Amino acid sequence: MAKLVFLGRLEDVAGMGEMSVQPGPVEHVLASLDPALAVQLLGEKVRMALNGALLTDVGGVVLAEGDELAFLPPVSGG
Amino acid sequence: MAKLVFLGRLEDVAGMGEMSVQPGPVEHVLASLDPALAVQLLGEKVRMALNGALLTDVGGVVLAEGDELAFLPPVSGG
Amino acid sequence: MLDVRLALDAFDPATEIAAFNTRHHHAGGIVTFLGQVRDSGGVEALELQHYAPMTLPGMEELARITHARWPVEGLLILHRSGVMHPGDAIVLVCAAARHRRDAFAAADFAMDHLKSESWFWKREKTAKGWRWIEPRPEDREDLSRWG
Amino acid sequence: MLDVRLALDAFDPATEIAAFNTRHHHAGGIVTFLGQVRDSGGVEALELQHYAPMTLPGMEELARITHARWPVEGLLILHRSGVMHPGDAIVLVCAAARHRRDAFAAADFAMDHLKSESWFWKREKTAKGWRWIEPRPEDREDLSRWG
Repeated sequence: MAKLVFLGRLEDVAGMGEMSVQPGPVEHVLASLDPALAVQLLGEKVRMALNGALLTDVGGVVLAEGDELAFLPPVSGG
Repeated sequence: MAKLVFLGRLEDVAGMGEMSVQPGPVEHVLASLDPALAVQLLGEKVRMALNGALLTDVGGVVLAEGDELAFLPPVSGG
Repeated sequence: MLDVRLALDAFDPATEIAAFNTRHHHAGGIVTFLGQVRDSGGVEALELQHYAPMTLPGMEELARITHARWPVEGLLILHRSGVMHPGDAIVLVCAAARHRRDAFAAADFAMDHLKSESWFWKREKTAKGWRWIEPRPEDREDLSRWG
Repeated sequence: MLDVRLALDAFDPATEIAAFNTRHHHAGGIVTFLGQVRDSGGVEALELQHYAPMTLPGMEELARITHARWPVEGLLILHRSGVMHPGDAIVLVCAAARHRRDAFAAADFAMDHLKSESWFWKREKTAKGWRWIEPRPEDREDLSRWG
Protein backbone atom coordinates (compact mmCIF):
# COMPACT_ATOMS: atom_id res chain seq x y z
CA MET A 1 0.00 0.00 0.00
CA ALA A 2 0.93 3.68 -0.32
CA LYS A 3 -0.12 6.50 1.97
CA LEU A 4 -1.74 9.92 1.46
CA VAL A 5 -1.20 12.51 4.21
CA PHE A 6 -3.51 15.50 4.63
CA LEU A 7 -2.14 18.50 6.55
CA GLY A 8 -3.90 21.48 8.11
CA ARG A 9 -7.43 22.18 6.92
CA LEU A 10 -7.17 19.33 4.40
CA GLU A 11 -7.35 16.94 7.33
CA ASP A 12 -10.79 18.30 8.13
CA VAL A 13 -11.88 18.08 4.49
CA ALA A 14 -10.72 14.47 4.28
CA GLY A 15 -12.08 13.61 7.71
CA MET A 16 -8.76 11.93 8.51
CA GLY A 17 -5.06 12.72 8.62
CA GLU A 18 -3.88 9.75 6.58
CA MET A 19 -5.32 7.33 4.09
CA SER A 20 -3.95 4.07 2.69
CA VAL A 21 -4.31 3.74 -1.06
CA GLN A 22 -3.32 1.28 -3.75
CA PRO A 23 0.01 2.11 -5.39
CA GLY A 24 -0.21 3.43 -8.92
CA PRO A 25 -0.22 6.67 -10.93
CA VAL A 26 -1.22 9.69 -8.82
CA GLU A 27 -3.92 10.56 -11.34
CA HIS A 28 -5.57 7.16 -10.74
CA VAL A 29 -5.26 7.52 -6.97
CA LEU A 30 -6.92 10.94 -7.01
CA ALA A 31 -9.68 9.73 -9.33
CA SER A 32 -10.58 7.07 -6.76
CA LEU A 33 -11.22 9.69 -4.01
CA ASP A 34 -14.38 11.59 -3.13
CA PRO A 35 -14.49 14.26 -5.87
CA ALA A 36 -15.08 17.03 -3.27
CA LEU A 37 -11.82 16.04 -1.58
CA ALA A 38 -9.92 15.65 -4.87
CA VAL A 39 -10.89 19.20 -5.89
CA GLN A 40 -9.45 20.56 -2.62
CA LEU A 41 -6.26 18.51 -2.94
CA LEU A 42 -5.67 19.89 -6.43
CA GLY A 43 -6.25 23.53 -5.32
CA GLU A 44 -3.61 25.82 -6.76
CA LYS A 45 -2.20 26.76 -3.33
CA VAL A 46 -1.78 23.15 -2.23
CA ARG A 47 1.73 21.76 -2.63
CA MET A 48 2.65 18.09 -2.69
CA ALA A 49 5.62 16.22 -1.26
CA LEU A 50 6.62 12.66 -2.07
CA ASN A 51 8.45 10.99 0.81
CA GLY A 52 9.29 14.41 2.25
CA ALA A 53 10.53 16.02 -0.99
CA LEU A 54 8.46 18.74 -2.65
CA LEU A 55 7.14 17.93 -6.10
CA THR A 56 7.13 20.63 -8.74
CA ASP A 57 4.58 18.70 -10.81
CA VAL A 58 2.61 15.54 -10.05
CA GLY A 59 2.13 14.72 -13.71
CA GLY A 60 3.49 11.24 -14.35
CA VAL A 61 4.24 10.49 -10.69
CA VAL A 62 3.57 6.88 -9.79
CA LEU A 63 3.18 5.85 -6.14
CA ALA A 64 5.15 2.72 -5.31
CA GLU A 65 4.59 0.37 -2.38
CA GLY A 66 5.43 2.29 0.87
CA ASP A 67 5.45 5.74 -0.74
CA GLU A 68 3.99 8.67 1.19
CA LEU A 69 2.36 11.54 -0.69
CA ALA A 70 1.58 14.60 1.46
CA PHE A 71 -0.79 17.44 0.59
CA LEU A 72 0.41 20.72 2.09
CA PRO A 73 -1.88 23.77 2.23
CA PRO A 74 -0.26 27.19 2.77
CA VAL A 75 1.61 27.27 6.08
CA SER A 76 0.34 29.61 8.76
CA GLY A 77 3.46 30.03 10.85
CA GLY A 78 4.30 29.72 14.49
CA MET B 1 32.78 76.20 47.16
CA ALA B 2 31.74 74.89 43.73
CA LYS B 3 32.84 71.64 42.10
CA LEU B 4 34.33 70.72 38.72
CA VAL B 5 33.87 67.10 37.55
CA PHE B 6 36.10 65.52 34.91
CA LEU B 7 34.77 62.45 33.10
CA GLY B 8 36.52 59.84 30.96
CA ARG B 9 39.97 60.76 29.66
CA LEU B 10 39.64 64.24 31.18
CA GLU B 11 40.05 62.62 34.58
CA ASP B 12 43.50 61.44 33.52
CA VAL B 13 44.39 64.87 32.12
CA ALA B 14 43.31 66.57 35.35
CA GLY B 15 44.90 63.89 37.53
CA MET B 16 41.68 63.77 39.56
CA GLY B 17 37.96 63.19 39.07
CA GLU B 18 36.74 66.24 40.93
CA MET B 19 38.13 69.60 41.98
CA SER B 20 36.79 72.20 44.42
CA VAL B 21 36.95 75.74 43.10
CA GLN B 22 35.88 79.19 44.24
CA PRO B 23 32.42 80.18 42.98
CA GLY B 24 32.40 82.81 40.24
CA PRO B 25 32.22 83.26 36.47
CA VAL B 26 33.25 80.09 34.59
CA GLU B 27 35.80 82.10 32.59
CA HIS B 28 37.55 83.06 35.85
CA VAL B 29 37.45 79.49 37.14
CA LEU B 30 39.01 78.12 33.95
CA ALA B 31 41.66 80.86 33.92
CA SER B 32 42.78 79.70 37.37
CA LEU B 33 43.50 76.12 36.15
CA ASP B 34 46.66 74.64 34.63
CA PRO B 35 46.52 75.97 31.04
CA ALA B 36 47.17 72.46 29.61
CA LEU B 37 44.03 71.25 31.40
CA ALA B 38 41.96 74.29 30.45
CA VAL B 39 42.76 73.73 26.76
CA GLN B 40 41.48 70.16 26.97
CA LEU B 41 38.34 71.18 28.86
CA LEU B 42 37.51 73.72 26.15
CA GLY B 43 38.06 71.21 23.30
CA GLU B 44 35.27 71.42 20.75
CA LYS B 45 34.03 67.86 21.44
CA VAL B 46 33.78 68.40 25.19
CA ARG B 47 30.30 69.24 26.45
CA MET B 48 29.49 70.82 29.77
CA ALA B 49 26.65 70.22 32.23
CA LEU B 50 25.71 72.43 35.16
CA ASN B 51 24.09 70.47 37.97
CA GLY B 52 23.22 67.67 35.54
CA ALA B 53 21.77 69.87 32.76
CA LEU B 54 23.67 70.28 29.50
CA LEU B 55 24.82 73.80 28.71
CA THR B 56 24.59 75.06 25.15
CA ASP B 57 27.08 77.84 25.89
CA VAL B 58 29.18 78.58 28.97
CA GLY B 59 29.46 82.27 28.13
CA GLY B 60 28.18 84.25 31.08
CA VAL B 61 27.66 81.22 33.34
CA VAL B 62 28.48 81.98 36.96
CA LEU B 63 29.11 79.13 39.42
CA ALA B 64 27.29 79.63 42.70
CA GLU B 65 28.07 77.99 46.03
CA GLY B 66 27.37 74.25 45.72
CA ASP B 67 27.14 74.21 41.92
CA GLU B 68 28.62 71.27 40.02
CA LEU B 69 30.07 71.82 36.54
CA ALA B 70 30.88 68.59 34.64
CA PHE B 71 33.11 68.25 31.59
CA LEU B 72 31.90 65.45 29.32
CA PRO B 73 34.10 64.12 26.52
CA PRO B 74 32.41 62.09 23.74
CA VAL B 75 30.72 59.01 25.15
CA SER B 76 32.07 55.64 24.10
CA GLY B 77 29.07 53.46 24.75
CA GLY B 78 28.43 50.27 26.64
CA MET C 1 27.00 25.61 17.26
CA LEU C 2 23.69 25.20 15.43
CA ASP C 3 21.05 23.79 17.80
CA VAL C 4 17.72 23.11 16.11
CA ARG C 5 14.88 21.35 17.86
CA LEU C 6 11.21 20.58 17.41
CA ALA C 7 9.53 20.33 20.83
CA LEU C 8 6.51 18.07 21.06
CA ASP C 9 5.94 19.09 24.69
CA ALA C 10 6.14 22.38 26.59
CA PHE C 11 9.62 23.83 27.05
CA ASP C 12 10.85 26.39 29.56
CA PRO C 13 12.30 29.36 27.67
CA ALA C 14 14.15 30.76 30.71
CA THR C 15 16.08 27.50 31.13
CA GLU C 16 16.91 27.37 27.42
CA ILE C 17 18.05 31.02 27.35
CA ALA C 18 20.21 30.55 30.44
CA ALA C 19 21.88 27.47 28.90
CA PHE C 20 22.47 29.27 25.60
CA ASN C 21 23.98 32.30 27.34
CA THR C 22 26.27 30.06 29.37
CA ARG C 23 27.43 28.33 26.18
CA HIS C 24 28.15 31.71 24.56
CA HIS C 25 29.58 33.48 27.56
CA HIS C 26 32.15 35.37 25.50
CA ALA C 27 30.06 36.43 22.53
CA GLY C 28 29.78 40.21 22.38
CA GLY C 29 26.03 40.15 21.81
CA ILE C 30 23.16 37.71 22.20
CA VAL C 31 19.71 38.42 20.76
CA THR C 32 16.79 36.28 21.83
CA PHE C 33 13.27 36.15 20.46
CA LEU C 34 10.55 34.38 22.41
CA GLY C 35 7.12 33.96 20.87
CA GLN C 36 4.25 33.10 23.21
CA VAL C 37 0.54 32.36 22.86
CA ARG C 38 -1.21 35.69 23.36
CA ASP C 39 -4.06 35.99 25.79
CA SER C 40 -6.53 37.74 23.53
CA GLY C 41 -9.51 37.44 21.26
CA GLY C 42 -11.12 34.66 23.23
CA VAL C 43 -8.53 32.13 22.06
CA GLU C 44 -8.58 29.24 24.52
CA ALA C 45 -5.99 27.07 22.79
CA LEU C 46 -3.77 26.99 19.76
CA GLU C 47 -2.53 23.95 17.90
CA LEU C 48 0.46 23.80 15.63
CA GLN C 49 0.62 20.78 13.41
CA HIS C 50 3.91 19.71 11.85
CA TYR C 51 4.83 17.14 9.23
CA ALA C 52 7.70 15.04 10.54
CA PRO C 53 9.47 14.33 7.23
CA MET C 54 9.72 18.04 6.43
CA THR C 55 9.33 20.34 9.43
CA LEU C 56 12.55 19.70 11.36
CA PRO C 57 14.66 19.28 8.18
CA GLY C 58 13.29 22.65 7.01
CA MET C 59 14.23 24.30 10.31
CA GLU C 60 17.74 22.82 10.07
CA GLU C 61 18.12 24.19 6.55
CA LEU C 62 16.99 27.63 7.78
CA ALA C 63 19.65 27.50 10.51
CA ARG C 64 22.32 26.70 7.90
CA ILE C 65 21.17 29.57 5.66
CA THR C 66 21.11 32.00 8.60
CA HIS C 67 24.59 30.92 9.64
CA ALA C 68 25.91 31.27 6.08
CA ARG C 69 24.49 34.79 5.85
CA TRP C 70 25.61 36.24 9.20
CA PRO C 71 28.72 35.53 11.26
CA VAL C 72 26.94 34.02 14.24
CA GLU C 73 28.91 32.05 16.81
CA GLY C 74 25.83 30.21 17.99
CA LEU C 75 22.24 29.81 16.87
CA LEU C 76 19.32 28.09 18.59
CA ILE C 77 16.00 27.49 16.85
CA LEU C 78 13.43 25.76 19.04
CA HIS C 79 9.80 25.44 17.93
CA ARG C 80 6.81 23.83 19.57
CA SER C 81 4.32 21.56 17.88
CA GLY C 82 1.05 20.41 19.46
CA VAL C 83 -1.63 22.06 21.58
CA MET C 84 -0.73 25.20 23.53
CA HIS C 85 -2.55 27.65 25.81
CA PRO C 86 -2.18 31.39 26.47
CA GLY C 87 1.21 32.14 27.98
CA ASP C 88 2.85 29.00 26.56
CA ALA C 89 6.09 29.38 24.61
CA ILE C 90 5.76 28.73 20.87
CA VAL C 91 9.16 29.55 19.48
CA LEU C 92 12.57 30.56 20.77
CA VAL C 93 15.42 31.86 18.62
CA CYS C 94 18.79 32.79 20.16
CA ALA C 95 21.66 34.23 18.13
CA ALA C 96 25.13 34.92 19.54
CA ALA C 97 27.61 36.99 17.56
CA ARG C 98 30.71 39.06 18.02
CA HIS C 99 28.84 42.17 16.96
CA ARG C 100 25.42 43.37 17.99
CA ARG C 101 24.01 44.08 14.54
CA ASP C 102 24.80 40.55 13.30
CA ALA C 103 22.99 39.00 16.27
CA PHE C 104 19.91 41.18 15.70
CA ALA C 105 19.84 40.49 11.96
CA ALA C 106 20.27 36.73 12.34
CA ALA C 107 17.45 36.41 14.90
CA ASP C 108 15.15 38.67 12.89
CA PHE C 109 15.88 36.83 9.62
CA ALA C 110 15.34 33.42 11.22
CA MET C 111 12.02 34.52 12.74
CA ASP C 112 10.67 36.01 9.52
CA HIS C 113 11.44 32.79 7.67
CA LEU C 114 10.14 30.55 10.44
CA LYS C 115 6.82 32.42 10.45
CA SER C 116 6.28 32.37 6.71
CA GLU C 117 8.13 29.36 5.35
CA SER C 118 8.36 26.65 7.95
CA TRP C 119 6.06 23.66 7.76
CA PHE C 120 3.54 24.38 10.47
CA TRP C 121 -0.22 24.62 10.22
CA LYS C 122 -2.06 26.52 12.93
CA ARG C 123 -5.56 26.31 14.30
CA GLU C 124 -7.18 28.17 17.16
CA LYS C 125 -9.88 27.15 19.58
CA THR C 126 -12.48 29.67 20.70
CA ALA C 127 -15.95 29.21 22.20
CA LYS C 128 -17.06 28.38 18.64
CA GLY C 129 -14.62 25.51 18.32
CA TRP C 130 -11.45 24.94 16.31
CA ARG C 131 -10.64 27.01 13.22
CA TRP C 132 -7.65 26.72 10.85
CA ILE C 133 -5.69 29.96 10.41
CA GLU C 134 -4.81 31.23 6.95
CA PRO C 135 -1.41 32.78 6.25
CA ARG C 136 -1.22 36.53 6.86
CA PRO C 137 -0.09 38.86 4.06
CA GLU C 138 2.27 40.57 6.57
CA ASP C 139 4.32 37.38 6.79
CA ARG C 140 5.12 37.63 3.06
CA GLU C 141 5.93 41.32 3.44
CA ASP C 142 8.30 40.56 6.30
CA LEU C 143 10.14 38.11 4.07
CA SER C 144 10.53 40.61 1.26
CA ARG C 145 12.72 42.73 3.55
CA TRP C 146 15.60 40.28 3.05
CA GLY C 147 15.84 40.54 -0.76
CA MET D 1 6.06 48.73 32.70
CA LEU D 2 9.30 50.66 32.13
CA ASP D 3 12.08 49.21 34.27
CA VAL D 4 15.34 51.15 33.99
CA ARG D 5 18.32 50.41 36.18
CA LEU D 6 22.00 51.28 36.49
CA ALA D 7 23.84 48.34 38.07
CA LEU D 8 26.95 49.21 40.07
CA ASP D 9 27.68 45.52 40.64
CA ALA D 10 27.48 42.39 38.49
CA PHE D 11 23.98 41.23 37.57
CA ASP D 12 22.81 37.82 36.37
CA PRO D 13 21.15 38.21 32.97
CA ALA D 14 19.43 34.81 33.08
CA THR D 15 17.63 35.75 36.31
CA GLU D 16 16.61 39.13 34.91
CA ILE D 17 15.35 37.61 31.64
CA ALA D 18 13.36 34.94 33.49
CA ALA D 19 11.73 37.59 35.71
CA PHE D 20 10.90 39.80 32.71
CA ASN D 21 9.39 36.87 30.78
CA THR D 22 7.28 35.92 33.80
CA ARG D 23 6.01 39.51 34.06
CA HIS D 24 5.10 39.51 30.35
CA HIS D 25 3.77 36.01 30.11
CA HIS D 26 1.05 36.97 27.65
CA ALA D 27 2.94 39.27 25.32
CA GLY D 28 3.08 37.81 21.83
CA GLY D 29 6.79 38.46 21.43
CA ILE D 30 9.76 39.24 23.66
CA VAL D 31 13.09 40.36 22.23
CA THR D 32 16.13 40.39 24.47
CA PHE D 33 19.58 41.81 23.82
CA LEU D 34 22.46 40.90 26.10
CA GLY D 35 25.82 42.59 25.65
CA GLN D 36 28.82 40.94 27.27
CA VAL D 37 32.53 41.68 27.59
CA ARG D 38 34.21 39.86 24.71
CA ASP D 39 37.17 37.63 25.33
CA SER D 40 39.48 39.03 22.67
CA GLY D 41 42.34 41.34 21.82
CA GLY D 42 44.14 40.81 25.08
CA VAL D 43 41.57 42.85 27.01
CA GLU D 44 41.84 41.86 30.66
CA ALA D 45 39.24 44.24 32.02
CA LEU D 46 36.86 46.95 30.92
CA GLU D 47 35.60 49.88 32.95
CA LEU D 48 32.50 51.89 32.27
CA GLN D 49 32.35 55.19 34.07
CA HIS D 50 29.01 56.94 34.54
CA TYR D 51 28.02 60.37 35.81
CA ALA D 52 25.29 59.97 38.40
CA PRO D 53 23.36 63.20 37.75
CA MET D 54 22.95 62.34 34.05
CA THR D 55 23.43 58.65 33.24
CA LEU D 56 20.34 57.08 34.78
CA PRO D 57 18.08 60.05 33.92
CA GLY D 58 19.29 59.72 30.31
CA MET D 59 18.47 56.00 30.27
CA GLU D 60 15.00 56.73 31.69
CA GLU D 61 14.41 59.31 28.97
CA LEU D 62 15.48 56.78 26.33
CA ALA D 63 12.97 54.27 27.74
CA ARG D 64 10.20 56.88 27.49
CA ILE D 65 11.14 57.73 23.90
CA THR D 66 11.27 54.05 22.94
CA HIS D 67 7.88 53.43 24.53
CA ALA D 68 6.37 56.46 22.77
CA ARG D 69 7.67 55.22 19.42
CA TRP D 70 6.67 51.53 19.58
CA PRO D 71 3.71 49.86 21.27
CA VAL D 72 5.69 47.87 23.82
CA GLU D 73 3.92 46.33 26.78
CA GLY D 74 7.11 46.15 28.79
CA LEU D 75 10.66 47.45 28.49
CA LEU D 76 13.72 46.74 30.62
CA ILE D 77 16.96 48.67 30.26
CA LEU D 78 19.69 47.51 32.61
CA HIS D 79 23.26 48.78 32.25
CA ARG D 80 26.40 48.08 34.25
CA SER D 81 28.84 50.67 35.45
CA GLY D 82 32.22 49.84 36.99
CA VAL D 83 34.96 47.31 36.26
CA MET D 84 34.07 44.18 34.29
CA HIS D 85 35.93 41.15 32.95
CA PRO D 86 35.49 38.94 29.86
CA GLY D 87 32.15 37.15 30.02
CA ASP D 88 30.54 39.71 32.33
CA ALA D 89 27.20 41.20 31.33
CA ILE D 90 27.35 44.87 30.30
CA VAL D 91 23.85 45.65 29.15
CA LEU D 92 20.48 43.93 28.95
CA VAL D 93 17.48 45.23 27.02
CA CYS D 94 14.17 43.32 27.01
CA ALA D 95 11.15 44.45 25.00
CA ALA D 96 7.73 42.77 25.16
CA ALA D 97 5.09 43.59 22.57
CA ARG D 98 1.96 42.20 21.07
CA HIS D 99 3.66 41.89 17.69
CA ARG D 100 7.10 40.55 16.88
CA ARG D 101 8.31 43.41 14.71
CA ASP D 102 7.57 46.02 17.40
CA ALA D 103 9.57 44.06 19.96
CA PHE D 104 12.56 43.74 17.59
CA ALA D 105 12.44 47.42 16.63
CA ALA D 106 12.16 48.66 20.21
CA ALA D 107 15.11 46.58 21.44
CA ASP D 108 17.23 47.51 18.41
CA PHE D 109 16.39 51.23 18.73
CA ALA D 110 17.12 51.26 22.46
CA MET D 111 20.48 49.52 21.94
CA ASP D 112 21.61 51.85 19.15
CA HIS D 113 20.84 54.87 21.33
CA LEU D 114 22.35 53.36 24.46
CA LYS D 115 25.61 52.68 22.62
CA SER D 116 25.95 56.09 21.04
CA GLU D 117 24.11 58.54 23.26
CA SER D 118 24.12 57.34 26.84
CA TRP D 119 26.50 58.88 29.35
CA PHE D 120 29.15 56.20 29.71
CA TRP D 121 32.88 56.46 29.20
CA LYS D 122 34.79 53.28 28.53
CA ARG D 123 38.36 52.23 29.13
CA GLU D 124 40.06 48.92 28.58
CA LYS D 125 42.93 47.28 30.40
CA THR D 126 45.51 45.28 28.47
CA ALA D 127 49.06 44.23 29.36
CA LYS D 128 50.01 47.84 28.53
CA GLY D 129 47.66 49.29 31.10
CA TRP D 130 44.39 51.21 30.93
CA ARG D 131 43.36 53.10 27.80
CA TRP D 132 40.26 55.25 27.20
CA ILE D 133 38.17 54.22 24.19
CA GLU D 134 37.07 56.78 21.62
CA PRO D 135 33.57 56.63 20.11
CA ARG D 136 33.29 54.46 16.98
CA PRO D 137 31.95 55.97 13.73
CA GLU D 138 29.68 52.90 13.37
CA ASP D 139 27.74 53.98 16.45
CA ARG D 140 26.75 57.20 14.69
CA GLU D 141 25.84 55.27 11.56
CA ASP D 142 23.63 52.91 13.56
CA LEU D 143 21.75 55.92 14.93
CA SER D 144 21.14 57.38 11.49
CA ARG D 145 19.01 54.32 10.65
CA TRP D 146 16.21 55.72 12.81
CA GLY D 147 15.80 59.05 10.98
